[in-house]
Amino acid sequence: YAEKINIAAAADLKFAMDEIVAKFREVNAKDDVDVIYGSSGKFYTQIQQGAPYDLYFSADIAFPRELAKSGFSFSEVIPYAFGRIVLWSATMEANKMSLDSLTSSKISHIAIANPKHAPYGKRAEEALRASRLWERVEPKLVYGENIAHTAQFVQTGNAQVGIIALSLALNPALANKGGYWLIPDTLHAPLEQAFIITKRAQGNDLAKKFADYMRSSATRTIMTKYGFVLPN
Amino acid sequence: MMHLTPSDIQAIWLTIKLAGVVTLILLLIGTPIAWWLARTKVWWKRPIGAVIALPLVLPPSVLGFYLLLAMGPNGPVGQFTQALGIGHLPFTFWGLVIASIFYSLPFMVQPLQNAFEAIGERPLEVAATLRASPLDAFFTVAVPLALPGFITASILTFAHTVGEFGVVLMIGGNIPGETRVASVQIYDHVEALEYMQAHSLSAVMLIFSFAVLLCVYTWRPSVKRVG
Amino acid sequence: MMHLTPSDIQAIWLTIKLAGVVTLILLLIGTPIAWWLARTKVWWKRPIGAVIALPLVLPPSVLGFYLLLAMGPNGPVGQFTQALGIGHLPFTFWGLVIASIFYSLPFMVQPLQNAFEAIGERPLEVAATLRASPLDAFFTVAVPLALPGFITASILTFAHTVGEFGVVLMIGGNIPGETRVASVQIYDHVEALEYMQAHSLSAVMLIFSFAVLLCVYTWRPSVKRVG
Amino acid sequence: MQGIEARFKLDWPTFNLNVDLHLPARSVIALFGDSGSGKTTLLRCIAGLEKAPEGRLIVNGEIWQDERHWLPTHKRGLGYVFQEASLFTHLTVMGNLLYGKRRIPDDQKVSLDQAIELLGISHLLDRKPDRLSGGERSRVSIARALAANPSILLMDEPLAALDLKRKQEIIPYLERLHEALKIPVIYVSHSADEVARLADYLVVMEKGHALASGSLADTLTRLDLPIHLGQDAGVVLNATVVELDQSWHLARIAFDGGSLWTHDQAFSIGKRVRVQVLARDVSLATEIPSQSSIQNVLQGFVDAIADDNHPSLALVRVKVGNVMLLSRLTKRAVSSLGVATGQSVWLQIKSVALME
Amino acid sequence: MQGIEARFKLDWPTFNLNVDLHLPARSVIALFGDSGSGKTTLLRCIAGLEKAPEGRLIVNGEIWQDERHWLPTHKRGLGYVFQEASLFTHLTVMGNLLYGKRRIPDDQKVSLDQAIELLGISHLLDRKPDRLSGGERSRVSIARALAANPSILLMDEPLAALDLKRKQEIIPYLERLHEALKIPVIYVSHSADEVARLADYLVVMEKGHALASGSLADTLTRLDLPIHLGQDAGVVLNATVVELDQSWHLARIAFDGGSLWTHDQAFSIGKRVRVQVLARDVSLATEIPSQSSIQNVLQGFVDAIADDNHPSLALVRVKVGNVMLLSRLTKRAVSSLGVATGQSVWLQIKSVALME
Ligand SMILES: Nc1ncnc2c1ncn2[C@@H]1O[C@H](COP(=O)(O)OP(=O)(O)OP(=O)(O)O)[C@@H](O)[C@H]1O
Ligand SMILES: Nc1ncnc2c1ncn2[C@@H]1O[C@H](COP(=O)(O)OP(=O)(O)OP(=O)(O)O)[C@@H](O)[C@H]1O
Ligand SMILES: [Mg+2]
Ligand SMILES: [Mg+2]
Repeated sequence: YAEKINIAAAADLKFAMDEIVAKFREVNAKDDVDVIYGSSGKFYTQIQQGAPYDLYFSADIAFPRELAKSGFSFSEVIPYAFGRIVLWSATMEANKMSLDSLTSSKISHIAIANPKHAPYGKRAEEALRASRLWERVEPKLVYGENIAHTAQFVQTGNAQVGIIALSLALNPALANKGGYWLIPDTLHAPLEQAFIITKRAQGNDLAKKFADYMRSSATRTIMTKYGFVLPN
Repeated sequence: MMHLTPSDIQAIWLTIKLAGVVTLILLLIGTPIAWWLARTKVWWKRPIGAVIALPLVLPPSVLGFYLLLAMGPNGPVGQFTQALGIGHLPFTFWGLVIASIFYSLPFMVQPLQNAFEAIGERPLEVAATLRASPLDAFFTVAVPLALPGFITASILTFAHTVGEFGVVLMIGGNIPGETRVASVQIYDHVEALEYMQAHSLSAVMLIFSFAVLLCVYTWRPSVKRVG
Repeated sequence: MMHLTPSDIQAIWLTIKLAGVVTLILLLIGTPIAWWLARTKVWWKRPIGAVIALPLVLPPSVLGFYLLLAMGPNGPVGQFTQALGIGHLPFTFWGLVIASIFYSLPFMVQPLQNAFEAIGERPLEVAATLRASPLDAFFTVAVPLALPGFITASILTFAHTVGEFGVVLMIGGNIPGETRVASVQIYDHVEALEYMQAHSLSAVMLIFSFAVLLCVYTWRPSVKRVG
Repeated sequence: MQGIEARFKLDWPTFNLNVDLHLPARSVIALFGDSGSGKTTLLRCIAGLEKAPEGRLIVNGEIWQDERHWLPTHKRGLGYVFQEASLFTHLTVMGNLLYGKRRIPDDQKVSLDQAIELLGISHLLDRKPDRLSGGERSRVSIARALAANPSILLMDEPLAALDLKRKQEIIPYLERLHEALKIPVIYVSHSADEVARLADYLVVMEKGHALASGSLADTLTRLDLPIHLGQDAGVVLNATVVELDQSWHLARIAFDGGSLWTHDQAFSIGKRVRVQVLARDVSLATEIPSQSSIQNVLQGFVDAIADDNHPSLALVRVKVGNVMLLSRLTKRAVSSLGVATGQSVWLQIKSVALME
Repeated sequence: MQGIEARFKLDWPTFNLNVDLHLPARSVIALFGDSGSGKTTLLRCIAGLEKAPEGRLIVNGEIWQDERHWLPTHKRGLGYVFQEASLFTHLTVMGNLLYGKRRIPDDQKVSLDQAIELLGISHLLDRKPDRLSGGERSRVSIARALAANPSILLMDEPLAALDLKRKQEIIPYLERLHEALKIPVIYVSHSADEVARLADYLVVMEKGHALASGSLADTLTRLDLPIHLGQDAGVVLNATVVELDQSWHLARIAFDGGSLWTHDQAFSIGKRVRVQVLARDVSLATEIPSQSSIQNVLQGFVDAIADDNHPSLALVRVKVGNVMLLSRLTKRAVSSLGVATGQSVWLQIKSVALME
């Protein structure tokens, strides 16, 4: 009989995961896979409260680790990608910029995700600090709730530039605008992303099957296409 | 432009069901509370009135967070429902219902309380002299006279439940067909930068709501008072 | 447990300022609208009444997104404010104010409209025979008689503005001291799993709000009607 | 035990009610008194709308209120005509009338159709109360109270807003109704005329106290009270029709002291009627009066003479047969005629008001 | 141009108002008519509370309404006593009284203190209206209308809720006020007594039309109308005090046809007064009456005889000097006395009601 799984996935995975799941469905037509995108932190809290998620793809490895430690995980913590951040703009030639351009007086607002709880925001802050620009650009910063929201600030022109996920910048909805500038990953700690099979999915073969599918070459191609750097 | 995916349509139905159920239940719960607040003379009605308005001041997703904690396996409500054999409420439709009730209560109670107060004692006294028991008088006199208040309260409650997603997202977990209501669906579309779909769904919601509101307003009686 | 960081305190002040300003402005805007809706007999008051309630049915952050579009450099409102030399409204306190006004309008208008309707014609007729111009009668008769409605409307508006964060987050940009209100701050604490800080700030908000509400309810006159 | 026993004590900062009344069953009891004397408050206590803590109310043997009992208003089976018409604004006139009627058993005694016709409200049945005139509203509220088939009727100035013609139609109807239903009616009125026509029993209120309480005959001839009835002091007589003069539409009625001519109201001989004789309509003469348009002349003896409400006026109580009549004269006339207690006088009665 | 020209046409589904009235300035104009005849509606049109589309209203030369003009109510400078007291519930009694007074210049003519005292509401000033009795509320609303120093006063049954004693205090006050202010007063009343005491001019309404409109003397002696005044048909005389009898508190007043004794109200010789003589208080005799308590006897000639409101009764109009008086008799008395037009008769007047 057909099985069913709910996948809770970090919002930055949206485009890659949609494609992966479509491919997966081709192979496992009778099975039912639902993906729910959202903030990794929210999923973390909800899983602790018994949310019906079978797989949890976090944007930050810290959350699955914490869950594994407190016994909410059935599998070990499985890293699946490293995230990269880019400088992106809808109105300027971002590919000709660098972080130093952010001090330009033409730029009044710079959007980053909230470093307090969004992993991409945290890396953005680290990169700015490492470039010794933080103090100078901080007054211009506006904080998005998550990376998609940050992109919207930029996309609507309210912020001239933003630091967003590479996966987002490669998205067709945003890609054609002004290009992007990849921020060197030496400027920030690696943004290691990982997933787990939750305790709830203990006996669920489909969950296991999907976890395995993540290692398939088809999946790896898709992930790379969307700007994720794969582990090893 | 108005192309809706099946999951959009599912979300709309779920929204209408949720808002309808919440409005109905709140009519049942809110009416006696409002009636009591309007008519009692005990001093502690004032703190109670204030407590009812309190959920409003917390951000919805924070309220959702606290409700999640309370209704979860380790929370008091959760342990209670578990003991009753209902299981846990978060991530279920009824969990959403309960959370929305909690959050929308002031929108039901406050307009009703005002409407009941505006009726005054006299019509109820008259009803009593015409053999109507208090309950009878309540339904045959107080409710019809407070009709504009009922309509306002229901509109605010319904619309607020339709629009609310902070609580719903937190407690519902965004599960298709179960807790993924239209507001969450639109939010997802926006987050996924699927603007066309967000626009379509928003437009459908707006047009539908406008039609419903227009019907309600057209049918709504105006208040009449004889000096 | 009640330890608040300086940025928490800053957020609380900003919240009070925002909710206060929004409530005040909405009193100024909403009162004439409610008065007009309560007293006019033109048929198109009904569609207008429905339109006012519409913003309610959109999820706040989606509404915020549309406002972000509209108020941005390419949006109609943005181009207008630019032409006026005000610049752009997103990421500013006044942008929040305008968005909240838009979102909270029905909470102001609806209870006021009901309260005005419940007054009836007679007191205004009496005032006119005692030389009071319509404006004079409005302030000296209609407003005092509709006081419970004003209080309900103000409470719902104020509390709703305090609690709302979807819209605020969307167009405010979470800038400390400018647009980072308490609801966003609590939300950030929860998202960052800083539960103790979230609890403290929530508790402060609740206690403060309870105190304010209690004062308002205690001072609130009950409606009196003479048969 | 028949009758109404009503004892209430209310202490409001500005007003104290303190009454202890024993009222006859099946009577029309008039509540008379100045504005603010507590008439409405008393009715509200009886109806159970005001909760007087130390009250006691027994109506025809049924305890409505005492230390231990409290019968809520809707179980008291009363009809109340409020001082202000107080119609339900969400119902039509017909809806208002049916509201009470629907809540009583079907075999009720008051015919709604008849009430509607007699109160002249049949053309108003479909209207909402906000489209009625003041008098129309008060007629509807009388009909509404009657339709609920009360076992006691409380009426607070029910006819104040009506024109004389209307009143003259409604009063006989109320009288007939009272006769048919055999229920007590407590009736607040400022019109001595109405009181005299309708009431058997009179309670005079002053500042929350019952200044006087007694049968109409007793209270109306008490010379210390009529000041409250103002210009309309007078007495009420029970009489029997003994002769009809069809050509002149007159009827002769006999009472315990003589007979009087009055208008014929399609009477039959032997019918019992009530008539009112106002003090202002009675003049005295020491000789038998000569050719005059006044056709009613009786002989009697002066029983008492008292001051009236103006220093120039006196009220003279005259015993005619077994009943007392009142006459209002100027003191100068008392003096010039030499009217004194015990003296024989002729009473010329200008007009006699029929009450049934 | 002095006086009030009022023409209104209203077409409601259930009621049509159609009046065209020319009313004298400075008069008390009584509006009399059945319940639902349109009295309140007419007052509302005059006050500008009802907008009759084809109306025309000119008050003492000032256009308040015509095809082109519409003066809003608050600029009409009127005082309106509503049929229902309609006090502001959010203000105390004093707040209600001051509401209008605050909105007029300081040099107003009506003393609020005096109104408060005469209406007996000084002990109520701090109360909210929901703590007042029905009569108290209506007194406050009279005082409130007066305090706004109106240039025309519209009163809709202002005294209906009051007891006789109160009425007797208030009516003379209203009379004095009217004299002092010299403003027109339009007064709705169901009481013929009040009308006769207060009014100079009478408008009788029926089904939205003015059935009659004319000076009190004219309308009251029109024999086709008195049915509307019911039992209280009568006339009003203007007279002068010519003699005082201090020992008996009596005053003799002379009018255009003789003199009458009445109560002394601290008069001085030469004072002009108005008195009412009711038809029911006038009896006729064909010989000069002998020793009787009736002290007022006049001689006159029968002018007309008409049916009254009962088949047994007749109204006889008698010319005394230059004025007409009415007498109500049974038809049998008319016949037995042989009263006929032109005949000389003696009028015995039992009581004369003073109006100032
Ligand atoms: N708002 C309204 N719409 C339609 N008809 C009305 C309205 N108000 C009153 N009427 C009708 O108009 C007629 C005249 O009413 P109005 O109030 O002028 O009578 P009134 O002479 O003052 O009577 P009353 O002595 O009973 O107060 C009545 O038949 C009444 O039913
Ligand atoms: N709710 C109240 N609280 C306090 N005092 C009141 C209240 N209602 C009435 N009173 C006062 O009680 C007294 C009696 O009022 P009540 O209404 O019984 O008078 P009433 O005899 O019916 O007068 P009226 O003839 O004017 O209607 C009045 O002096 C009034 O001011
Ligand atoms: Mg009363
Ligand atoms: Mg009227």
